Amino acid sequence: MPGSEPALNNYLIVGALLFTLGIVGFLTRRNLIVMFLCAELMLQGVSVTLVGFSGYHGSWSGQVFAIFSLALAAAEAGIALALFVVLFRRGHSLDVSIWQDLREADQPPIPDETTDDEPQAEQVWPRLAPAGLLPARSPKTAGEPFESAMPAGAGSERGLR
Amino acid sequence: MQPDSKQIKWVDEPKLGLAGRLYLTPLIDGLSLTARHFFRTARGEGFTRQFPEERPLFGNPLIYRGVHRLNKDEQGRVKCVACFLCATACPAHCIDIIGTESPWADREKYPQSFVIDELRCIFCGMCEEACPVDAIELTSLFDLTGASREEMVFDKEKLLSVYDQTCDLEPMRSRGPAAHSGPPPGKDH
Amino acid sequence: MLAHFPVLAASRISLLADQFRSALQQPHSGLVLRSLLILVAGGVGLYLMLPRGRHTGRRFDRIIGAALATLSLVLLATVEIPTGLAEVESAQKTLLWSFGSESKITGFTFYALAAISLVSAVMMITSRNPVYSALWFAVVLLGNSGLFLLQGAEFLSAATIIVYAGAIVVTFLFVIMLAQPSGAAKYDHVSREPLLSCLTGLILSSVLVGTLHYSARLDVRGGATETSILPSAEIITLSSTLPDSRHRTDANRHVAGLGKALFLDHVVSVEVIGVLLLAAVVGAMLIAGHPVHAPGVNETGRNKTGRNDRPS
Amino acid sequence: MATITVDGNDIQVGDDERLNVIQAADRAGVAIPFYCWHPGLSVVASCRMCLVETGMKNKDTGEISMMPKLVPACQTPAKDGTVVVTNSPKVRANQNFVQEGLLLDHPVDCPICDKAGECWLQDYYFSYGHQERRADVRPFTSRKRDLGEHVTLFVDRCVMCSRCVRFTQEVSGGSELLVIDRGSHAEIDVFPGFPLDDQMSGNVNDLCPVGALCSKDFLYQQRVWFMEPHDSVCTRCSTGCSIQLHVSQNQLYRIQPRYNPNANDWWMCDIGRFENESVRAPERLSSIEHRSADSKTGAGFSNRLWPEGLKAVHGALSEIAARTGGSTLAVVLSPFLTCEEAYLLATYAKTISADVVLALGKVPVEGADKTFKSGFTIRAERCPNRLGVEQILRHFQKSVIDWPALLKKVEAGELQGAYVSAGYPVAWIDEAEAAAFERLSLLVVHDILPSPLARKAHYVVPGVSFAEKDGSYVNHSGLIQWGEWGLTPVEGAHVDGQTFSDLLGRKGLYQAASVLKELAGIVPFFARAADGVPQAGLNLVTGTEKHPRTTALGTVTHPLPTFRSVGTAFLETEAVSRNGSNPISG
Amino acid sequence: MQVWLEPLIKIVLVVLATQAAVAYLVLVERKVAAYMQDRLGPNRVGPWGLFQPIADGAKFILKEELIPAGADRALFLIAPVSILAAATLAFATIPFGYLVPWPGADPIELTIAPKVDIGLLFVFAIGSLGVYGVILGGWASNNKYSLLGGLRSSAQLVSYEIPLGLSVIGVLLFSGSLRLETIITAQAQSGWWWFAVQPLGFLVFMVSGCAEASRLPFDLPECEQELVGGYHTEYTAMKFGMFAFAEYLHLITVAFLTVNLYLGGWHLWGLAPYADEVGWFGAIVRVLVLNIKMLLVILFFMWIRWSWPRFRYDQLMNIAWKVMIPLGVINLLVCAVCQEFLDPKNYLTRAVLGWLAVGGCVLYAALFAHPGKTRLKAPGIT
Repeated sequence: MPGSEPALNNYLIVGALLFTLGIVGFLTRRNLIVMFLCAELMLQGVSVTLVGFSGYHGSWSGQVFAIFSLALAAAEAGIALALFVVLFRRGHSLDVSIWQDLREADQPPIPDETTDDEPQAEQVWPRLAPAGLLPARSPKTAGEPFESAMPAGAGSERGLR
Repeated sequence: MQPDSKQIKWVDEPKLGLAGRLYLTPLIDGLSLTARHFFRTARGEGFTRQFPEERPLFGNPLIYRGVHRLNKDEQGRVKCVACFLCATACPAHCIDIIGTESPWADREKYPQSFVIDELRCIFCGMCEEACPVDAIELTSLFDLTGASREEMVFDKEKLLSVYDQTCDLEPMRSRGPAAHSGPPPGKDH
Repeated sequence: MLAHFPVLAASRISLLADQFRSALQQPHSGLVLRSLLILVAGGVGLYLMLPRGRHTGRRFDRIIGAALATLSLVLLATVEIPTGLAEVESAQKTLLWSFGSESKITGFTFYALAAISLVSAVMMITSRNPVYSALWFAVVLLGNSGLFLLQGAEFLSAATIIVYAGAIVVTFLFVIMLAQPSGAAKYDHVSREPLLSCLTGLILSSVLVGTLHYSARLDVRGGATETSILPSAEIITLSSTLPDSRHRTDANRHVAGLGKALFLDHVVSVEVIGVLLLAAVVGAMLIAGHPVHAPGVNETGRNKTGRNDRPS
Repeated sequence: MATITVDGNDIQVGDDERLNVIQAADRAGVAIPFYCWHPGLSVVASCRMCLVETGMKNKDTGEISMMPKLVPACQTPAKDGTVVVTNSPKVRANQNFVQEGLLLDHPVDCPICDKAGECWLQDYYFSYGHQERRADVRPFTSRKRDLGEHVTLFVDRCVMCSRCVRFTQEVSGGSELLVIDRGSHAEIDVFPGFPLDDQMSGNVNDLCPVGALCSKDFLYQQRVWFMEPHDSVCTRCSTGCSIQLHVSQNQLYRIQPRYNPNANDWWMCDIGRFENESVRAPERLSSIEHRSADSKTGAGFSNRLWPEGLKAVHGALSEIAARTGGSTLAVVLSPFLTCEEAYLLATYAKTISADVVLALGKVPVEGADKTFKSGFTIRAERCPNRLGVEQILRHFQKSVIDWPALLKKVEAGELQGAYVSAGYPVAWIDEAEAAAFERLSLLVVHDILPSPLARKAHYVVPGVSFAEKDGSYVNHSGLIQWGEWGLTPVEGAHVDGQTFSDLLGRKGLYQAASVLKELAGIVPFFARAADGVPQAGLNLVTGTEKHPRTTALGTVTHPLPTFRSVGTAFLETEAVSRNGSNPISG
Repeated sequence: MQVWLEPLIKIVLVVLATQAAVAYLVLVERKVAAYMQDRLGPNRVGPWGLFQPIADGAKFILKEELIPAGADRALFLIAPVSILAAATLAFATIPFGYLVPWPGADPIELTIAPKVDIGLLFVFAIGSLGVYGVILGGWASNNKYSLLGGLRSSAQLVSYEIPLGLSVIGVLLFSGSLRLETIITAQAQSGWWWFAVQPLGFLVFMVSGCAEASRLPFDLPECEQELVGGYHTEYTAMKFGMFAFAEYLHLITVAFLTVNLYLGGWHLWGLAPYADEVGWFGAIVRVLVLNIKMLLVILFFMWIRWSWPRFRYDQLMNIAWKVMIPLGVINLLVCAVCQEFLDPKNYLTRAVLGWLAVGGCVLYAALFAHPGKTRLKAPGIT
């Protein structure tokens, strides 16, 4: 029966918004992997749209195309990850900006915004319990009974005489 | 070391037979072994001893090296003369002594504090060997546990109380006098 | 002169507001304006939420941005945007919300799933930590697979989770965790041209949403009466006359039906995509399987002053 | 040259040298055991341990005529042609009997004897004694006797070598100790009412070869084999005795003199030996403190925040110099600083501004010089390094501004800020003097103990005592000596040299030896010390000094690792503790 | 009966039953382990240690909750919850019986969500979400060992999903459905359990299932000797308890799947009444048969655990990619050929073909595969 499911338009709008968010993320983020995730987000938006159409028309084709996009995404992910790994090995960073030397020869580089390092929070590391305890020492304690027993002057002898 | 070094002796991998290559026989061997043990224990032929109820038996408790004790002399005073020889002999540096003038007329020096870190101790018995007055001995108490590190650091009182606990069961190795026995107190030359 | 300025400004503002209000009342421009306003709120919120430099002092931005984005999402579902057609009035009142004869549970489920997808997508592109980005993307996938399920695409929903969430995102997490074990790096704290990007997104979404909504007037299943000048509407109208197979007789043979569609109607595409996957596997191994011999970088890739004197 | 034959080996001895047989044998690398002989005391030949066979070699015929009886090696001069035999059965038998006779009377209470581990009876017992005790008589009584403030006599353990008696007669001159009774009843004692309490009494403890005389200060404190020795210099007067710090588990247990013919011979005074509470005093300053002008309570910089604290100090000093001119800032170099530290501090002062006033810290004087019979002197000037600091001051600003002059400047209001380094082990300034500094707008005090001045300071920088730092001191005669650290600084305090080096902005750890090299290159007075300071020091004024002779066994060094080499080492470094570094306690 | 009441009762039943089962399976595991190692196992709390699980549970709850200083708090807390949730959710489509008569209504199916067309796929999908708990727990702990454990275990789980999926395709071909009830019914109707018909698939499924449940020959995620405990090194108290629970739930899931897919489910010749027969006696017998089979499979996993040593990580991966996947493909090939060319009722020929495939693989392994091929070679030996 028509109208028992949310109308097609809703799916299309969700798909469109996902696609747009993917584009925005792709344009703004600099991390290679996040950029790629944003591209996948765009694919997801498309998939939502396709499935919406499929449901609307009751034909399998939309789902079939969504499955194709899924397979495509998998292939893409494999290649992209391999590329990222190689790029990371060379550049020690996932930042796209370090690959600006791939631009055309006559183009100026785009200066990228940088930021300061995050201030490191002062960490208070816990102290482990000591392995063993040493008794408290006072170098003078040992002499005390002796001295108190000693009368004024010398020649006094403790004990047996 | 390089792989072609003369010092390396290369041993060829043992050649596996058909069954070995399949890994099947070892796998079945493993399964049958555990099954055998399972049923043996299930028949009640296990080796486990129920510890707190069944105490383990020592051949000779006098040569067992368990918790330390500080022996007392006939008058109930600590026998130790704070000579530090046990601390010197200790390979684990777990003994810490503070010596001082003794309050008794027939003794020069005695331990004001005598501390053994039982956690650090390796129970080698060297302290017992080193002691010239047989003051420190290792008992057959083996189930030494504690809830904190501090608790496992035994001070003089605790070590003496170990003696009180074990003196009936395990007599002192020697009942002789302390390191040197002078003439009875009160007599001059 | 200066003393009059506030009065002037106030009067000018009230005049503008009046004009705006009246514009909203208009059937056509009101529709466009309302959807545009909602999207602008979302765009500004997104702009504020995007990472821009250090944390300090930006907490407020993020909160306001999140509030704006949420507001826009709520508005998407609540603000009534009349389509102007009596017969679709009941089916489509707001951009995202349609209560008609359908069951409320389905509607709520759809809205919840769509909200999960959209919120997670926003969080994904605004998270500083790439690990969080990947996780939010996994949540997007869960929401989407829920949407698929709602549309009866059971196999696709399970496949999305298995392939996307279970494998692709996990391998991405893998790479992130190995490359940046501590989470966010410096370059994750700055975004590139956030304003322009948001503007781009705004324009794109306005066009898409506006067009869709406009064409939705014609979305009366089985009874499109008006002709439209918009091609998309035509397409929709045309395709809506296609034979409707949504009432499947064999509801339990969903996978079988999909399989038939895949391997009978689209068999060439399936083969092509299979070859593509194989090529991708081989390519990935070729690309990543080789040690890098960049100048100054040894095999482990750690030491820039690595030993170069080794005979190669 | 005289030729002497020891156990078949000929050695040459200069004509003007007057050696006894023990010394001559030592040059030949032969150790002759002895108890009563001491190179710094007269010879009595009472212990009979050193009996050897001697004879004369006829120069022309080469014929040797041996004396029929054994003679004490300590009392027999070594002449040209003397032949000494130290390992004949006869000699061995004598050593055996002497050892047995001594041990017969000895309680053998080694486990509780403080001398155990450095006791000659023990050592000789292993080398020369019977391996069994043939008589089981135990005639001892375990008596002990107070001889004075620092000395206890364990009567039974005495072997009657009379070294202590001779010491009080010949070196310290007080003649407090005497031998009472006769024969086998002889004992050491003091006359009733006249205890052994002069300021050199501690030396008899070192002199005693057995455990009879024990220091009350050290009694039962620690076993000697646990302690590791560190060569240092006494800072309690300008004599600058060479000493050893005996340290175990980062605790200073005792101080003993070490032989230095240029400074203290074998001796040291009781002040330097016993009065070192300041080294581990609980009230030691332990954090950089900044005290605001009004409250004077101040917030401390914890150990972790040292760099910040030093930055603040440096900022305050530079600010004063920039605001009111360099000449209003005074930097006071304490005579307790080592030469290296004084040099670094002066250099630092001059980097703030070339006009900074450098002054010599207060030189504490107590009474007059006290000279003992042997010539050993306790100086009235109770600081180790006035001469060295003065030389550095002269180099940096030509004239020496001493403490009274500085006080005058302060009172006259010529100064706005001052950096006062101190490090005095005792109270050194009274309220009245300290009050003068109240007018300064910045006062930095670098000290080890709280003092009236430190209470008035705006910044307090904790320093370390002499036992905790490396460095050289120049004594009253111009002898520069090297002291090494034996203890780690108290928690929160930094080595002074490190502090100054940090203030100077130098990177890395402060290495006193390399700073001394640098100093020797810059200040001509120290030029001779460029290659380091030998154990007996260098006299920078006269340019001549004695160095302990190189024996046949090699240069006499310490710590002496084994007993075999110990025998010869006694000759030169009598009072040196003979414990090797104990691998266990280390 | 209310629409929501029936699933609710089933959910409560299944959740309680699985929790109790986990608790007592731990006891059984400890007992089995002890017996195999000539010990006695827990015997202090209650008779034969029967209250040990309760004591363990109390201990889990009462222990101190620790969160490491450098940990990512949110993810650290989410990880155990997510893995437990995923493990529990997987029971939604797993049947634990067949039909129970209900007076005045249709008979009740003993599955929380019956008639789900993609039942098996759902289990796999939810199971694959369990990886998140592992990888997040490892990463959020901010501990090298945890991270390594998390990474290698997630790699393992992802890798073994492929042979797991491949192996069941044969079953799907023979049964013609993804619904677990249908698969059991297909076995019951044919009288053949699929393990006898496609032994290769059964082998691959058992091995991969063992790896998916992180049981011992494949317990690389938490190998104590190498990684201090893997991804849950930093977890204490109930959070650790959740991980442990989830692990056992995975084991139960795998055991259920094994029984349902290959061992005939509730079917037992002669004993369990024929499908679709609705009666109380039959229902109870079917539940008993199914669960006893499941218990036997779990006991077998326990037996394996204490009998065989753990694989090295490279061996683990090699087994997944170089052994299990090809075997799964061969199995699929045999099944597809059978399905296409053989009479649908001719299961004997299928079984013969399946065992022939096993024999062929064994022969190939024995003759041509060289296990020690990757060892270090002495120089000069080629």
